[in-house]
Amino acid sequence: MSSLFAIEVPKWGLSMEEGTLSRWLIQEGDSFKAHQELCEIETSKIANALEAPSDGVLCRIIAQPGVTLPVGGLLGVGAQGEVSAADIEAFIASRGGAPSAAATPAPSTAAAPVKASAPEPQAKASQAVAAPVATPAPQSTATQIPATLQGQTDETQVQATPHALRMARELGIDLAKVTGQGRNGRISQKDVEQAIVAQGGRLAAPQLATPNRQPLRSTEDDSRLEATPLARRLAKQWGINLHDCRATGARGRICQADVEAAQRTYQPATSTVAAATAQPTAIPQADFEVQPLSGMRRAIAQRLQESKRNAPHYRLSLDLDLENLMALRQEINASIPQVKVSINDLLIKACAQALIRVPEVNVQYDEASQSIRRYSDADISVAVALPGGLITPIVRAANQKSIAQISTEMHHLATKAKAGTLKPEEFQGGTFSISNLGMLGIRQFDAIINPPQAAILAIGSSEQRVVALDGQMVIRQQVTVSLSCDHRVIDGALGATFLRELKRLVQTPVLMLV
Amino acid sequence: MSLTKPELLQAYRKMYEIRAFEERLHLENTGGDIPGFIHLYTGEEAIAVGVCENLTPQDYIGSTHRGHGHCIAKGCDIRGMMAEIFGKETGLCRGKGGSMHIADLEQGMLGANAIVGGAPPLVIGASLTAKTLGNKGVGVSFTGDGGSNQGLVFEAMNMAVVLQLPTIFIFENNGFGEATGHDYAVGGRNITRRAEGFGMPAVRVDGVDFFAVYEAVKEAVQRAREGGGPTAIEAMAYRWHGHFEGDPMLYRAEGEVERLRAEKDPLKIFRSKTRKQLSDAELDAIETEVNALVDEAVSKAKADPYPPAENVLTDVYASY
Amino acid sequence: MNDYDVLVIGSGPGGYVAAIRAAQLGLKTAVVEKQHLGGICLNWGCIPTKALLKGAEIAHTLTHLDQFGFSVENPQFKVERLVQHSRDVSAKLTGGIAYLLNKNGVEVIRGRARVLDKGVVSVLEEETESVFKAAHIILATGARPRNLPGVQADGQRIWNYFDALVPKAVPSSLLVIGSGAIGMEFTSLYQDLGSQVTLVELNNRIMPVEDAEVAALVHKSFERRGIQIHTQTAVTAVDTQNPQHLVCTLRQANGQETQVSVDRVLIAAGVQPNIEDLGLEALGVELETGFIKTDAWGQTNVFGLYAIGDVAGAPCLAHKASHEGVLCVEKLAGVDSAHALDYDYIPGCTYTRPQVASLGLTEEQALARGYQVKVGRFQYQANGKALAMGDSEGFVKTLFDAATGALLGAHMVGPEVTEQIQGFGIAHTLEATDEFLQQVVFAHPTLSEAMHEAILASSGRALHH
Amino acid sequence: MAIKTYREAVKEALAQEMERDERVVLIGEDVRGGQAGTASPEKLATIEAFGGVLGVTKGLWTQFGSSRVIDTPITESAIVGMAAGAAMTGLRPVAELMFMDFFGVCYDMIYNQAAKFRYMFGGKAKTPLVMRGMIGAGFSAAAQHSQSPYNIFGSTPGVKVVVPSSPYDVKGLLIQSIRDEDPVIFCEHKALYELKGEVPEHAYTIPLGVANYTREGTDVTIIALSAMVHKANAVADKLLKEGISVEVVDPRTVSPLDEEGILESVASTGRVVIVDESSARFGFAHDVAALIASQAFHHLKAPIVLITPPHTPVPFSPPLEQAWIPSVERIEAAVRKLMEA
Repeated sequence: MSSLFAIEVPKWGLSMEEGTLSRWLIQEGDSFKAHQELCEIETSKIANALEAPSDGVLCRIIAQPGVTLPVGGLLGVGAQGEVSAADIEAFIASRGGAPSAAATPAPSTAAAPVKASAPEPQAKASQAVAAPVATPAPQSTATQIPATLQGQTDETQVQATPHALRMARELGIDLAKVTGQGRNGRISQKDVEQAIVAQGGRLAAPQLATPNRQPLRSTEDDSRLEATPLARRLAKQWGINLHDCRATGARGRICQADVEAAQRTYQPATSTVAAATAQPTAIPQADFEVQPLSGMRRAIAQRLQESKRNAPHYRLSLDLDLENLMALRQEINASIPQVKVSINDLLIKACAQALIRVPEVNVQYDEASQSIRRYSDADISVAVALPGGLITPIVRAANQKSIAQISTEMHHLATKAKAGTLKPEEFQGGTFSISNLGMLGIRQFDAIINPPQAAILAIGSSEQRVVALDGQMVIRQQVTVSLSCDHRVIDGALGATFLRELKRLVQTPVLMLV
Repeated sequence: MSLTKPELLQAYRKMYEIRAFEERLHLENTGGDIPGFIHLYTGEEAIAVGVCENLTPQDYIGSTHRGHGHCIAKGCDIRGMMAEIFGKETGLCRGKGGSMHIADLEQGMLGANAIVGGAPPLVIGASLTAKTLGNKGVGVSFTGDGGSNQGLVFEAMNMAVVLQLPTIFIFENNGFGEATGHDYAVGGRNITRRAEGFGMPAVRVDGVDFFAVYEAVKEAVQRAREGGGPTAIEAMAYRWHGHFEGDPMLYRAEGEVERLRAEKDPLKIFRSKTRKQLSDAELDAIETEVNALVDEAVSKAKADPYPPAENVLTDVYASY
Repeated sequence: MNDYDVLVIGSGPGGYVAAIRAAQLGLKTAVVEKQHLGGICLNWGCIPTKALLKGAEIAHTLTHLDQFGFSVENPQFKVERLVQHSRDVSAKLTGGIAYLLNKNGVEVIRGRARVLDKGVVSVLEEETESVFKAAHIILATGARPRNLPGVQADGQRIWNYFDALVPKAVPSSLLVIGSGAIGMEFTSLYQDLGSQVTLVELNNRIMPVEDAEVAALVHKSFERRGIQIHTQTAVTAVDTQNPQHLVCTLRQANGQETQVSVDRVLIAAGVQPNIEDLGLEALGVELETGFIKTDAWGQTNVFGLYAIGDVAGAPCLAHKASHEGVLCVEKLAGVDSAHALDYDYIPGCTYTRPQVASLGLTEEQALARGYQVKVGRFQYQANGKALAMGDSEGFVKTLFDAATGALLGAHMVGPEVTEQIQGFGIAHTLEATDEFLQQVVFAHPTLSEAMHEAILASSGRALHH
Repeated sequence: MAIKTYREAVKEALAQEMERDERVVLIGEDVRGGQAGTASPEKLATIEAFGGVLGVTKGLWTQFGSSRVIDTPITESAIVGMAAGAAMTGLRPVAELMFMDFFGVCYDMIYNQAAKFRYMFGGKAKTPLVMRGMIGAGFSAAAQHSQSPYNIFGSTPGVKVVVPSSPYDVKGLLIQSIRDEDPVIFCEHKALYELKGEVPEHAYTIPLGVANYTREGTDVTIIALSAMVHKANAVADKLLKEGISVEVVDPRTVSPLDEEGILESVASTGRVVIVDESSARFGFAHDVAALIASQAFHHLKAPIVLITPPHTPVPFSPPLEQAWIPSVERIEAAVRKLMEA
């Protein structure tokens, strides 16, 4: 009785998704015993030998050293008893694989071969491997710190480089658990990275600073290089820095041909055009006009729907007395020509200061890793209405900026928003949002949280109201604000604490200066 | 004569060790096994030994590029020296110094010094240590007539006088600085008077006469140990070999070296002055022992391993 | 809430262009104009003068008809007809601006604007005052003719250029003060129309901003036409006692005074910015030598307030104003590609006979900045087309940096040079070097061949020299 | 913590180490001063005429006496040579060269002797020697009293080179240098002596070869030593207000050099300015630039900018000298340019 069986990439540990074949330990045609080591496979964490599942003969090698395959990917074919070449080919075909000759070594930068329609890989953990700690396994790109390293560093007790300390602080690592290999045993960033990997953790890609094997691309300013206008334009279109072009034009000028040559270097023949076969859209009804959603509309729809659905919103409202803030504003505007501060600018500042005082609100919620990112600076997103939608440019680190800086920045951001010239970094991110509909006469409203942020403040119109003060009816300038919070990360009392702090700052604005 | 018989035998032994060591190197050098270049002390043995027989291991000497004799006189191990000169790991400096940098701080040898005039500033440092710690130690610097012209040496002499340091400046005047004669290069042609000018006692002695050297140094050492400050001694001597091994000595008179070997041999002079105390047989026996020791040192040095290449990185700093 | 994102005060070539650009960028924009859309340029400046100059050119042609075989007996000239033509052109163009503004969605607010506060403008039309809020306010109020100490324009006999544009009759004699572009053009114009013109310039030469060789040629040409030129001379007084003629006192640099009697005087001694009654003092707007001080992008020291064109300083040229308008708007709207203006390379055109056009540095300036200058010259006398036209006075002069081949400056005087200077402008903007320009094929027969020859001459390669 | 000047911190380090270890001696011209003066013998017996040319060691003679505070003739070779010899034989001398420029007259004793003993003698020698001296321009001291030749020392194997920038650092590094078993060249910048800062009372050490980040930032790394650190800090503080986050790395010691400390910062910012008062050619800046280019090239977002004096001697006249010294403006401009690149 003869039979064929697959030799495939095993799953060593929960997070393993693919493995790279380092080398075969036996030749095609060699026979082997059960548990004999057949080949060596490397993952991002470990290198290990694959043991034979049973006795047999290695009748076909499919994968050559250097090839990266998903877990379950076919490395070779083993046989028991007599088998024919045709049987082997049929077996390979049944696995959905290409004929054996197709699997050739690929450069390590190439994407892993497609997993084809292989049967569900079985977990053949032939050897115990330290499983990563964090479960369930999140996306493969996130950094995971093994439990053995987790903790807080007593910075007076370890010798480490400033960047190692920073990394430890950010990732929650106790450096006492890391062995330093620097001068006098000092711990470097590299030591920390190595410790994480060695103890079964994972590093997000950018921290493993691997040298770029692509031809190096320049980033410096090429605006002063001599180039023909056409060359310059082509370079801009193709994203080529003129420093990367060989200048063959007259007087050393870069010409069209030089940019084309550079383009060929960086963009080899493979076209990047995706062969998307779009389905024709449904026939529109006669009595209404179909307006395809603009990119902005689509983004708003998607993100806010997701927010409303996923984030359990609750709202807290409060009236703020603006008398002192108005007086401050008037004083600033009257005395400095370069500045024109609005109440909104002052509220941005107040929110920023309140966020620094109540840092638990200055957070983003990372659903994927089930974690909260707490930020040290308050990056305030401010909703700006546009004809086709709205956008939220960000006043970065508003806590560190003066009121004048915030005002000027907001002024420009709003104009740029309307002109459509905001750069992505100017509207993506943020730790907290403000939406102000006061100028449209809205007294009070609730806003939807701008994910992954966890709170948004809705500001109504500033108006004179009759209020009771010390038993007297007085007229005061007031505004009603409403804070929407994501209950997953901000509890009611916390939201209220934030609002109380905001109120204190707004009503005693001098506090913003300290 | 203030020396006991054992002391005399010891002095002869040391002088002959130097002689045998240097003459053997003269031969071995032609064999090509010795890296770099060497400078031989033959003919000046009475100075090194005459000085060092006055010293204890806690006294320090600083030497010159022509330092083998000083090392041996101060007590360095001949085998370690030979291995060092052959560039072997077993050398006194593990093969990192060579002929011109042999040092043995345990024996109070601050090192041969390949910078002409380099030793005196260091030796006054050793003297300062002795003075500061109050251990009655002295420092002795060896300098040639060539080195006597270096500003470094003047600075060291001045400093020793100013700080009243226990230092003895030995000037081995062998008539040549490299290939240039003393009469050309030493302005005033008198190192002794120069030293006097710095304000210290200075004396010129016959450098081929062990006893002349010994007595002068004895007085200087005593003065130094008692806090009397530095002394300079100019020992007139003769260099039998060239400046370096391979020097064709075109500057020498015809037959000069032969005459020196006949008339100015410190060992012969020592023998003749000790006829009453020492027998030829006793001295010959010492020579036989020493020859065997040098033979052993050479064959061992040749057989010893070279330092491994990774040693290039060690011993730069105590910690880095 | 703001009424506008951008509010422009003044609709001259700076203001209306800024407004159109702002609207194109999606900003809600308005422009305030107290008088005529188009400002001085269209109404009282560049364009109407060009209409008059056409008349002068015809006058000149008529005196030279014989050369082409024609003769006309006793041609008649009605100055009021020529003035009418000039006004018609003006009206047509201002109508075009209204159309453009409307098409781009720019609101036009009629009235006199005043900045009340940061971001707040009041507009007074007759008795009605309206208040508008705007995020960005751009001042484009332009400039007006400057009077001289002791010489005030009266609109009758002592003119400024408004008056010179609508003469009731051609004066028999005219004294022009100042040899900038305006003074030069009216000098040439009135001399051709039959006036005896005297030109007075304080500087040691006429056309002080132009290259010295160009100015010298024009000087000689003017004198040949019978124009009296006094340089290093000031007009210290104009005596209007005599109803028949004006007695002008000219003082030379050495203090010597002479009297000249003329029919009319034209003051063309520069302009002064329109900064009054705009509310600038109250806001603390900073000025610099009388003009509004701005950064490279037109931003003043006051929040949200910008200034462009003549009101923001020299050179007082329409095309400079337009360019600044675009820059200012693009910058405030965050357009990435906005590039600050290189004030050295604004072309200047003077519509005298012969015409003068220039770009970039004069030879003097180039040398002063330490360039090693390669100079190329070519005379129109050697240009076939110019000879055929019977108009061959003048030359083209090019200045290249010997080290890099970059075009430093181009100076042209002669037939239709104002139409040709753009060639050099394009070359400069595209950073063409002398080698590239030598390779350009210039069509034959054209006046522009002289440009090519001057380029070649700068490398010692002129073919027809 | 007490506020002290850089000068006081140096003196405190010397005093505490001399107190702790009687083998520590000061050697130099005018470390006390006044010997054989013409004042009355009674006066001369009690005064310290100078206490170091800039008064750093004033008071130490009174405290420790002539056997520990040793006035010498003007004789740099003998000062350093004697100190080296003494170090090799059991003392822990601190030699004072006054101005580091004078290394030119005693370089043999540093370069051929002290630096090499240990190596030449196969590891058997220890030379616990500190050579102190002033570096730096800015005082119209002209070409022979203003140089910062730490780059030359740094290229010499066998010596350690320390270039402290603050009162805190200078004390900790000097104590470490005195306790160190190797020869240390200790460069004190003239412009820093009056600088005040917190300095603990107790004797503490700062290990050699550990950079200090005087500012932490994310956009640009400025690597600077000694007085230049303060210029870099000023630029960092100014630009922070504009949102440019500058990291200032003070290596504190040129040899050993904290390569990790430098490279990690470079890796995190990708933009580097090196400010160096030593030399326009073959200087500290060039060495560090080479280190970065060879070890961290793939992290660089823009070319490394070196800010050094011109390749000239230090001039005398104040405007010339100011033009010579790397300025805050040049550093700021360089950072801004990098941020635009």
